[in-house]
Amino acid sequence: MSKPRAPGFATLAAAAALACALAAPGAALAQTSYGVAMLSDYSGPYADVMPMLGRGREVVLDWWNAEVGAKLGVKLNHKNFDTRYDAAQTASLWPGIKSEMKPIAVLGLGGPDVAALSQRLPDDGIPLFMSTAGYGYAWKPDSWIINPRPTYTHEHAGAFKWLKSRRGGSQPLKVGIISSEASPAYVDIARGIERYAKDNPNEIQIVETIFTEVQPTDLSTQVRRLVRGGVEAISIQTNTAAVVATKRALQGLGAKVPVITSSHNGLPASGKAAGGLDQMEGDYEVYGMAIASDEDTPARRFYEKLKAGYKLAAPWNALTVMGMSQSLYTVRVIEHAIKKHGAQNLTGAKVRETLYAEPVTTEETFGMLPTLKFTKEAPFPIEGLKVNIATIKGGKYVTAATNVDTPAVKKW
Amino acid sequence: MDPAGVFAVRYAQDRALLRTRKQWLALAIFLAALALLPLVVGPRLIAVANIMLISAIVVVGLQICTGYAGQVNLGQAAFMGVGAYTAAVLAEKTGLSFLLTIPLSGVAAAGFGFVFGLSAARIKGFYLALTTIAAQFVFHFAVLNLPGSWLGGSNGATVPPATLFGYRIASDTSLYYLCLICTVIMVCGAFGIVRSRFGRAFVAVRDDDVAAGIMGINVVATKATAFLVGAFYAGVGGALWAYMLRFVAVDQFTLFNSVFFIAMIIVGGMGSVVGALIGVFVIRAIQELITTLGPELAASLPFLGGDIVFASMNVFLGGSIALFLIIEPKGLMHRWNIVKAGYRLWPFPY
Amino acid sequence: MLVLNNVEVMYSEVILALKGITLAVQPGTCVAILGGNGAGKSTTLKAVSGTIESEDGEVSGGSITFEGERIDGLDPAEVVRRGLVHVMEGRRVLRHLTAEQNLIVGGHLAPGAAELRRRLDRVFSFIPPLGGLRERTAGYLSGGEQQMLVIGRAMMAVPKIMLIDEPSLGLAPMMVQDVFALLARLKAEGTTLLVVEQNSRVALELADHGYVMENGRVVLEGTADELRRNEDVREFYLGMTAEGERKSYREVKHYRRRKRWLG
Amino acid sequence: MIIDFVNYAINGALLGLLYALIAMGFVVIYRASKVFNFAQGELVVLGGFLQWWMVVSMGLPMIVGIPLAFVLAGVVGLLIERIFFARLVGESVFAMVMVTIGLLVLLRGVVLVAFGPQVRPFPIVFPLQPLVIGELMIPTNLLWGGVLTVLAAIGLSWFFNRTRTGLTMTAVAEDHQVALSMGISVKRSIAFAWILGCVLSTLGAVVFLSGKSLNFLASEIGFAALPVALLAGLESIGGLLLAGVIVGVIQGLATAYLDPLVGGAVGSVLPFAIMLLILLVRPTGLFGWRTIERV
Repeated sequence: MSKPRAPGFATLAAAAALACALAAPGAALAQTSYGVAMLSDYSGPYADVMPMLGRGREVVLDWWNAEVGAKLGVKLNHKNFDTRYDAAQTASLWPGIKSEMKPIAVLGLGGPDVAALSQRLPDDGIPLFMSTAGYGYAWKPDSWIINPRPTYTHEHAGAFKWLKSRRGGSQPLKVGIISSEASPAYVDIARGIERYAKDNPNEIQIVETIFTEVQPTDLSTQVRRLVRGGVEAISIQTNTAAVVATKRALQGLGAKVPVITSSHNGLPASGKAAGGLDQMEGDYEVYGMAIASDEDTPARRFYEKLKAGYKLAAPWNALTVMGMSQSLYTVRVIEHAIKKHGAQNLTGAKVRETLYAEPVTTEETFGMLPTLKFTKEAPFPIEGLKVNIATIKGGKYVTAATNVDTPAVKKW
Repeated sequence: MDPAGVFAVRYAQDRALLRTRKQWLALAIFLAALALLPLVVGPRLIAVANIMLISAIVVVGLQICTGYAGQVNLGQAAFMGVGAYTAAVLAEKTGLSFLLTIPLSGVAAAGFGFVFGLSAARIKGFYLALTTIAAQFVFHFAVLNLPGSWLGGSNGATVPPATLFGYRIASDTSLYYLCLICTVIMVCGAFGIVRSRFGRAFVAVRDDDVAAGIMGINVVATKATAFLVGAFYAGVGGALWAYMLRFVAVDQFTLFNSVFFIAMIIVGGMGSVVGALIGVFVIRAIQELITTLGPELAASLPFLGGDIVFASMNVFLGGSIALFLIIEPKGLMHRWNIVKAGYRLWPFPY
Repeated sequence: MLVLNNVEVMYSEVILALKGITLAVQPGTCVAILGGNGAGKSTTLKAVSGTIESEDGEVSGGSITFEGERIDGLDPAEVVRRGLVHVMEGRRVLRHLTAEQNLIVGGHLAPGAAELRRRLDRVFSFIPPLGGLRERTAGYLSGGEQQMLVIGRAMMAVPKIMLIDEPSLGLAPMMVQDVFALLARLKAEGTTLLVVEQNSRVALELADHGYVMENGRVVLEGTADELRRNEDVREFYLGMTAEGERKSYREVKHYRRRKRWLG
Repeated sequence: MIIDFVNYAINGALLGLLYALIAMGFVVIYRASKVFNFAQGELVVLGGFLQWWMVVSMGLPMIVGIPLAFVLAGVVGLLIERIFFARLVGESVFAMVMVTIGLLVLLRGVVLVAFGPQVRPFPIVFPLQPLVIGELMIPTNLLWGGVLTVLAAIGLSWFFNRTRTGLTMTAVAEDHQVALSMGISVKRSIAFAWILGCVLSTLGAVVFLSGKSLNFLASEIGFAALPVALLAGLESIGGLLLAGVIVGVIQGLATAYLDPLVGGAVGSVLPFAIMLLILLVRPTGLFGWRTIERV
């Protein structure tokens, strides 16, 4: 016989225990300090990249506090919240984050954060700063979710345009897409490129979109179909496993078709998974952030400075750049807001207003990001979009092109 | 077992769930405590409570289907997804009130579950359990590949907040009361179902479906009903989920979530509604503790590195589920009953 | 020689199923244990073979010795190795295996493939009907065939003593005759038998010695002839009066009720 | 083109055989203990990581490292039985199946802690160059995988149906008590089944991952192999070959011809649809044991 009375006490006792455990953190905030919450994934699908991305984010905040904030009389407290890349976890953490940190900005990680918070942020008046490129589904006006990069589709469209101009001729560039239905975000990217091809038949022509698993078994027949169709580039924005499987298929076929990857499955990461950087000879990675190559750039110098002065332990790669750039443009926007509204009584809404009022220049982000001019039309800057392209040349990771213009992409 | 001196003198009394005035009092205090919770604890705990309440509805449904009727169901997350999408589409496109969309979502999910339950007419044992995995894949594929205007495809679907007489149920506290009321109704319903003719048929089919058939129970209909009921609960939970996040996407309802729902009934104890609630509470509490303690641990033990600390939490969670099965295969509810009986009998052994 | 000395068996640490059983089985003989449902006959066999463990039971008192060595508490596998094989109640063939595969499983302890083959041939020649069923799925055989098969399967272990639980259960009278004829030949060949049976008449035809159990105790023992002649046994297990007429059901029932008290 | 069609069918069939190899892990454990192991995919990942550890991380030559990984996988199987299942003898099959669900979560965590979430390169065990016969192009790893699968199926079929040890394992699955009464050690049988299951998963990992990359997400193959196991029937090892080929060919052709039409991954759900349909006609798969009810 079950008696509901029993668990009542158990529940209450355990709830009390939980409450004690949860209530522990959260020291009183100094008057000129504000919270910046960081949504992280240390135990979910992106646990492999999180340590680098996370360190990049944290160290930039430390640097800003010490060198910029100190002069302005503002300190930004930051704290990681592990969401496991799970919308339910983000949703349950969010009210606590709000009351504990009273954040004026949140650093997000990916789709689940967007899913859990997109409808709530306007009510809460807190902007969510992402490091990833944008998605079609988030392309809505008056957003509280901000991407420093255009959509993944924009980024690859820029690469296609660049490749076409290098090839010359007026025929459209023949492109193959390898995607997966494992995540709706992957599907979204593929749909975006398909839409772009439909609107710009002179630019690119899609030979085929291939959907595969997150860990593809063998892609040789599919890739052969692409090669037969005369593809000049294969766009892969899913994961490194798909890049490796595609490379193996291409190697097996003896075909030399460049693969274009993105920041989260870029050349160094894919090369590592394929057994060496030389495996990726002639392939590209494309995104709207600085390239973490060996060349001496302002971004590189900034990284070296943080490494020397602020114990930045993460290696110089795209993921660290992702974390650093995310923090950088966020603190710059906050900095603008402080200069405009004063150090006191800053709110998330004020930070967001400043974002639209004043662009974040590329100098301010040490060239990590292009100059960002946000408008309320989209969650990402839709004007003056630039991407950078890296490649492997002679086994070395080098920048192939910087400040490549991206074409206009229609909303899909 | 009853306290000494309490005897059932009428059939109704023997069937009653609550037999003493103390028990009624305890239940009343418990419900009152739940109702007053938002006044006492912070918003973080209220958000945790919301997720617990929604999980509780889904898991109580799973308990009826798996714990009572013995039908292993690995499609519960998909059924929940069907409910969430139904609520999203109805609320967004028809503007129906949540008072209607929530039960309708349950009905839609129940329909989907019933289809899989019907295959019980032919398929038995593990084969039946494993076909429910197909529900997961069918759901995922269908949402992504149906025309985007239907369910939003890869874009997901946004959900307007539930409103009652012009009041927006969007804050965590108001959502808490919505979830709490729904959970109380659904849990009462569950007690009703398991004590009814259906509940007895479920147990009979679970224990021996051949014998149950000989006793005149329609085994196929019973199994299909079990799936129907379980999926209805999942659908209601899904609808609440939709109103809580106000954005649904297909990757919120994965096979791994279904696995976790099963883990909850394992930990709480098979074949007990209260056990399901305990399982939800324990597992969600462990998860939340991990999420809360993880960053602290990582900060205080930097030599371990954050990634190790967080990954160990998965080991801890999986290990505790496996341990429960080894040490307490009948679940926490069973242990509680033993303790309770011991308390009543003390100092006598029996 | 198998000796049970004052054996007690407890299930789930609460239910005392055997309350001190003492019996002995001489080599080369057949001993029958008779009694009604729930008397503890099957439990006795399970206690000897050690399979009681898997039902959460244990020998909680007394001792079981075989050829002078204690075997209670041993692993069932070890008991089989020492030459005791238990044929369980209800013809538990391995339903999805063929008859021959069932036999091979029974002979899994045979040293070497040649020995296994030899044992197979012996079983097939000893129980000729099985020869024609080699490739048939055991689950689809008739009740009598299944009973022959499980006895054959036990023979594959070449036991010194075979414990057989209710070989006549659910079989047609003709089949019961066949099965007991087979057991008689087995006994003649030198295998010791300990048979549990409710069908006392056939059991006592085969047995040399018998025990009657009630409520976890032995209430009567004697040679088969003695038991056959015993008034009580005739009345209540063979269902006859001294005059050789069947008693009415009512009278038997009445006695049963009275008998409980004895146990 | 007809030659393409043939090529898709052949490659699909080979892929199906890989699924069959993975599914063999399910079947071996099921056949010996009636336990359906939901953690099979995690075992594949674990087997893969053990090989990565030996060959890539420790730098052992493949000829040493891979066999060593197989031995370690066997040890893991033994440990799983000792820690979890040895204590559950006598509990219901349902409880044991539930343990495998706990195991799924647990093993994922163990892999994360022991090997990290990083994407790792997997050793190139089979040559990357595909076999080209005229217009036909066959991936070498799948070809070898197919051969290994057929060999393993023949070997295991023989083992389970002809050898004494194999038959005693079946006896254990059918009836613990009868097995005990005949002197069969139930625990040893179940331990052996888990060892075999782990070793087979490791073999599956070689074929699946050779020359590719590996992280914990590779466990999805466990569920992809499920339709093959159910289609064959959970007891039939030989049947896996046919079921694998059926599922693989249909999936291969669907991926080639239907996916582009629909614009989605039809190939990945179709096996489940076929499985449902066939189970409705034959409730215990193509070759599974029909239930022989005893009332």
